[in-house]
Amino acid sequence: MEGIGYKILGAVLTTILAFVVGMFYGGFSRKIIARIQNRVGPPVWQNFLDVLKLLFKKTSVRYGLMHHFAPLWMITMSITTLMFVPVLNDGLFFSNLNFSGDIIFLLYIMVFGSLGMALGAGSTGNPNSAIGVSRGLTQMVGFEIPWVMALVALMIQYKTTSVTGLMEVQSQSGTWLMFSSPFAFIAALLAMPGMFRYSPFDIVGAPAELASGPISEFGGKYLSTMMTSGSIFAFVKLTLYVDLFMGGASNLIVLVLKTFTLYMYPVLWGAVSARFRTEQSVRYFWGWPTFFGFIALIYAAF
Amino acid sequence: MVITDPVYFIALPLLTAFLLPLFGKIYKPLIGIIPGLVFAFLAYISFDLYLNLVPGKPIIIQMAGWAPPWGINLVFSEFSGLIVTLITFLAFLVWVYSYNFKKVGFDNSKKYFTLLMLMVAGSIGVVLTGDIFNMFVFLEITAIYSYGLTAFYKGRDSAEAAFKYLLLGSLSSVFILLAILLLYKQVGTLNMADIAVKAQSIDPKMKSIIAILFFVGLGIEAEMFPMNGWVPDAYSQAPGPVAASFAGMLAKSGIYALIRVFYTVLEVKGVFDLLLIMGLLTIIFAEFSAMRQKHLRRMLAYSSIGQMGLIMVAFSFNTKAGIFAGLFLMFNHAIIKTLLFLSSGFLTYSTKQKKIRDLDGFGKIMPFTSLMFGLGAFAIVGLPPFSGFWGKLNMLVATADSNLYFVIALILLVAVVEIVYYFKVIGRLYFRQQHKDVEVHNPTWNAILAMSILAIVIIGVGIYPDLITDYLTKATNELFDKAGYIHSVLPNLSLN
Amino acid sequence: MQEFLTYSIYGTAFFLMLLGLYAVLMKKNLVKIVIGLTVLDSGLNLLFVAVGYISGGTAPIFSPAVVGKHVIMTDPVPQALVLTAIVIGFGVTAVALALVVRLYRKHNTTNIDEIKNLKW
Amino acid sequence: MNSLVLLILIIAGGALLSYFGHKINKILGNITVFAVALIIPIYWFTQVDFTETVSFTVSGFHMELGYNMYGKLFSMIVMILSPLALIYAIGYMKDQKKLATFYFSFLFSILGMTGILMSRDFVSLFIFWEIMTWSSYLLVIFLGKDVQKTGIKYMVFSAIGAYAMLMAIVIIYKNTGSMMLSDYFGSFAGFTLQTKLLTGILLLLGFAVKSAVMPLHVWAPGAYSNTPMAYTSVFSGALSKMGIYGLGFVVVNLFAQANLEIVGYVLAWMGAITAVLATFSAVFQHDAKKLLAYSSIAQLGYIVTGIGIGTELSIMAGLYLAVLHAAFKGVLFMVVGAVERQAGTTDMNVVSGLARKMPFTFFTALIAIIALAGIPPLGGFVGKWMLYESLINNSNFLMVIMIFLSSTAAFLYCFKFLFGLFLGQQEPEFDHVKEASPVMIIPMLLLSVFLLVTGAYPGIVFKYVAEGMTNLGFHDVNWQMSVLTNAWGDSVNVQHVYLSVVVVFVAFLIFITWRGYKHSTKISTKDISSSGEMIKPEDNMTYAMDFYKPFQRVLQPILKWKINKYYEDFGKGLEALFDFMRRIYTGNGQTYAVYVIIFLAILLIFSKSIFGY
Repeated sequence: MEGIGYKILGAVLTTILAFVVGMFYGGFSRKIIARIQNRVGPPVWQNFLDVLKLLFKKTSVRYGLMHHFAPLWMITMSITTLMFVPVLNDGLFFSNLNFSGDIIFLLYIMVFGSLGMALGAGSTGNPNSAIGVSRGLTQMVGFEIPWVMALVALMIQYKTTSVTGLMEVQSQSGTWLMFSSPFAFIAALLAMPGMFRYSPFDIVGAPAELASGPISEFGGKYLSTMMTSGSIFAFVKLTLYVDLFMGGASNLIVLVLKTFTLYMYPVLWGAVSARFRTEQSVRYFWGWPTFFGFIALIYAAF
Repeated sequence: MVITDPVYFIALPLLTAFLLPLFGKIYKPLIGIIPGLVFAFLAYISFDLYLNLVPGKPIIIQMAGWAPPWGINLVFSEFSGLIVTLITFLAFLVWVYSYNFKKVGFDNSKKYFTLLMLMVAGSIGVVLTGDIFNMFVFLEITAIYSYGLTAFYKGRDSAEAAFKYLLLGSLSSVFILLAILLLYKQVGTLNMADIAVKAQSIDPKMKSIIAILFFVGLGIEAEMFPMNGWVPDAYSQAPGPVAASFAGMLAKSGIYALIRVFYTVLEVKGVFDLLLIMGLLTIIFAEFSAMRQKHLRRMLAYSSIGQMGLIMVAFSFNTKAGIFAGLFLMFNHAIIKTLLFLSSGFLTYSTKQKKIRDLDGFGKIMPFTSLMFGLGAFAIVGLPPFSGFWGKLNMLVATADSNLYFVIALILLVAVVEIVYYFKVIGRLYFRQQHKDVEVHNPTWNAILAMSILAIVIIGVGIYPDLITDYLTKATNELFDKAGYIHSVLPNLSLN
Repeated sequence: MQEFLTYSIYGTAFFLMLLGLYAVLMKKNLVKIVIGLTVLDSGLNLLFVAVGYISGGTAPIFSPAVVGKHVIMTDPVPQALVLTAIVIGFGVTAVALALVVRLYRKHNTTNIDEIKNLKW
Repeated sequence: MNSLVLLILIIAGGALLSYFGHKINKILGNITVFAVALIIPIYWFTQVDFTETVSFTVSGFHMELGYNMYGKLFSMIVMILSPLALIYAIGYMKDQKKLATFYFSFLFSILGMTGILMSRDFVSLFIFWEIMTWSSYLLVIFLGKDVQKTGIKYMVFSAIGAYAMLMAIVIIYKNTGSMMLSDYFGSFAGFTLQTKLLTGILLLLGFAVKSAVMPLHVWAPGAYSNTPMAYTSVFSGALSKMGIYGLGFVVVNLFAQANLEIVGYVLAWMGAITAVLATFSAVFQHDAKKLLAYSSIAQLGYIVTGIGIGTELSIMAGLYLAVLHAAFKGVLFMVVGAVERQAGTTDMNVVSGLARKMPFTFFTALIAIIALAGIPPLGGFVGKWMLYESLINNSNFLMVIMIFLSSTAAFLYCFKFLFGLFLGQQEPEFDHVKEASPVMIIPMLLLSVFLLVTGAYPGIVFKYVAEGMTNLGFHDVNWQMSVLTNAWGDSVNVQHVYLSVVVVFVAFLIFITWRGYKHSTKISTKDISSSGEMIKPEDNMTYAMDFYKPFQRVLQPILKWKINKYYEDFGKGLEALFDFMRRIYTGNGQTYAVYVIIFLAILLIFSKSIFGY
């Protein structure tokens, strides 16, 4: 086996890759939305500039230890998740820790960061943050249900709970799961925009009335860390979708192509829709997506 | 042997009761002391006799020298001896409790002790006698003095309670007398053993009528539904220790008579099914009524009826296990209800309206009395490690033995109701803010002594029930062995 | 004639008992109820004596007139019992009347329907 | 002398000593309690011989005490949690009155639990069960709040459960002629189906009440929140586990052996429904105590589900969660107690921003909440993982979704709990609040350390769980120190997770703190960006009221359905019936006489059908 140094190098490289790709995706989305709205929009590397600028700004205020830890929790969560999601199919170099975790684990670790941020936001005493958190958590209960249904359907159907196991199933049969388990894919796809918190599910941040909600009291290094974490997490989520439903990727170019295609879906949908209220979005997620989730489960079980 | 003659049980209290006013003339405190000495003596000889009893050989006393079946006889057997021991023991404790009652405003101790001693004598007589008419006489003696004791307090509604009791008691006596009359007409004898022998030849139609008359007449005494309307009134209006002795002695002698008649004297098919049904109805109506009571004493009275119903159910199985359970329940009921009534005497004494509502926070101002009440409540609902639990367990085992699963369910459901109303009181006693301006009457030392003895018995039997199970088993065997009873009373009879 | 006499005694006894019972159950006046009880008792006592009577029997007394002769005697036991019962009945009646007096003092009425302080 | 008997005597003696100690003087009493709290676990861990048995015959019933490994597992919960709670209580109950009663009942409930777990026959099981019940009842009404409602509700449900058990016991005794548990297990297969179901389900009913399974849970919220918090941590942490203990051996040793898995399956469903509905209720509570109470019910629902499914992994999950639940719920109730004592209220609409005042309390609460929510890397996750995997392995997909819904919704109340009490703006009215005394903090910290350790090394718990499962018929339970494996061979290495989290966290901690933390200034929570509006110090800007209003709107149809109300209506109906029934005692003496005559007439008329003539 490779030495520990090799492992660490792999982990660092994966992180940098995720960061870069995630940042560019963010930039692209801003650009695309701007074009749809008939604006010029910022350059695609604008996000890099933001992060760097914030990084070198002096952090001037803090509300206490929880406030200090919140960005840490987020980035810890993002990177840890990344470590457990297989980036490439054969997974020699980027394998990291993906044999030490499975889907249920991923579902849970993904929540870890949100809770950290929620706590950080709560500790600032800004009511907007608390409101944002309350909405965010509620919405999470909404989209998690169809998403979990889709995943449970896959797990029951293929008798494995690990991501690598499901990828193996796809490579052996040669069919992507989005075709062999279409209902699960539909359910997962319908739940996806909620996970990305783009419009119409952007009431959590709601820049207009909540001053970006949970992150409104964060600045400087804190905010830059949070943005980094967000980019990495976007990449992780996309990769996970690709791994599960689209057969994964054998090299980086395929990976980028697949994830970018998938990414366009919430972005474009968001560009043309108006915002849901919290209960509306929950009702939406517990409507059609859950229905498809059910069908997927029944399809998988029988 | 001379000194421990069962005749003393009846003769001594009767005699001293009538002489008590004279003693009072000589030296006033004697009124309080003499009954205590008598009860202590009775308790001593009953223990002595009972512990030295040879199994299968009851002590039989022939009154006036006539051998049974012609003369009246007293039978001190394992069963009747057990009940007598219990009664004398409780009588002694009641005396200990009420000896100093005067101090908290209980005058007329002369009348009180006279009546009490006569009632005790009557109860003992009912249990000891081997003659059915004599039993009637003793029942009447008990009843008359109970009326008097019920009406003891002048200020309350005690006369009303006593009158109701008297009305039903008189009806009861009429039915019992009628039954005895019919029985005598059929068999020509009054001795219970003799009747038992000859009863087979009675015309079954007549036999069932006799049984019904006995059932109704004794049912009134044994607090059976629907003839127990007098019970809550009498228990709630009588002085505290009297209510205790009603529960401990009067009800016990009533149920004893019922059991003796139907187990030993008259063998009637179907009567036990009837007893089962009436017992269950008694439990249900009593416990449900208790649930909504506002007066502590009435609640206890209804609960007492419920316990009697349970005892009836236990005896209705007509199995050894059932009798054993019934005896255990009788023991528990006697001990625990006495404790409850004794402690409630002081609890309600400090309140004006005697309502449960008035008892808020009494745990703080009357710690000992409340503790005793709480202990009694825990025991009576059958929580371990108190003696009530073992009675209930044996009872249920006996029920299961008779394959009556629905009865188990019913008993347990009613037990839940029981728990609710007892625990409501405990909740009020200990965990509520007390009302203002409560006049506290703390128990006198002798009352504390009496309650402590009862509490020790409850806990002792609860932790180690084998203290009494041997005696109960013996009593069970005696009651179940009808031929043995006949044989020991009429040794010359050839059973063929 | 003899049979008629016996039956008439039985009949009277039952009639008295029913009368007493009627008074106990239906009359509202406390005193009447007590009277009903005594009538009921009397009927029962009469019945008792009637049961013990053997037609043509003499009084059950061992006097020189009967000793050694073949004489039919009435059964002495019921008569003894009746004596006891009468005494008991007397006692109960006395107590009952005393109670009635106290009830009247307290409630100013002898109507049993109005004396219901203790209920349920 | 037999060590088991001695253990019982030590606890009983401790109860009496504490009682009299507190009667004499508070300091003496506290010293006694402290000594007892140390002696009991020390004796248990060092002196008790788990192979020893003691038997005696009382009133004709053969009784036997002796540990098995399954009971030992639960005993560990009791023996670790209860002494800590006792020590906590010394600080928590400092200003209360009637301490003698409190400690007496407390220790007696420990006695009851200890006894239950070493009972090998039904009589002693029932005796100890009832001792536990009444002693806990005394504590439920201890504070005198809501005595008639909560206390009676608790007692009624406990009594129904206990009596169901008693009924089962006597029927078993009738059928086997023995009170021994082992005889019952042995002869169960030979019973008729009717007897099997009757005895088994009655027993289940008895145990289900204590573990607050859905239709029988209504006593729990009130009882958990009205009890002094020092005891609630034991109440929810250990006492409710007695129900789980019983459910475990009934479902697994009896029904699963007799091919009646359906019973366990139904139970599992009830657990799942409990988990979901109780979680929804917890989300909308504004009293932290009530929130935790409902949360306890929900957590017990998971455990019941795990036990009910009855596979190796699911039972392991259930038992593991039972241990963990004891730890984190123990901490959380202690936290609430500390807040109540220091701040005077636990209403989350009122109190806020205590994290700055009570940092240690907050830290333990945070750890416990993370464990409760099942978020990696702490120990709670391990239990959740095993539960999900066992359900998925069994293809119980609907149950998975329900559990998942419940635990996702649990994040809502988890956050609300932390936010409501500790975060948000720090109000002037809570300026006086100080950190709780060390007597209270240390037990909480010890339990938190346990939660942190189980995150990486759940094996220390698995060891005892696996031992315990041998008594449930699972002999070679496969467990590793920190690798979890499901039936399909998929695994999670929690040590790697721990490692990854710690490494990344520490790395970025250095990054973010370096040249940042020192130069920044700590500001008050009033100093927030408010789009130009001026916020005065006395303005409370914390958003706490109706925290999850949108969610409430979504769940409107479910929340309307309140089971409690049905019970209360039923109770009222019964009371009306009782009132009606007691009217037969009209108070008129003549009526009573009429009853007698009517009864006589009925008997005479029907004498043929009664007596045959």
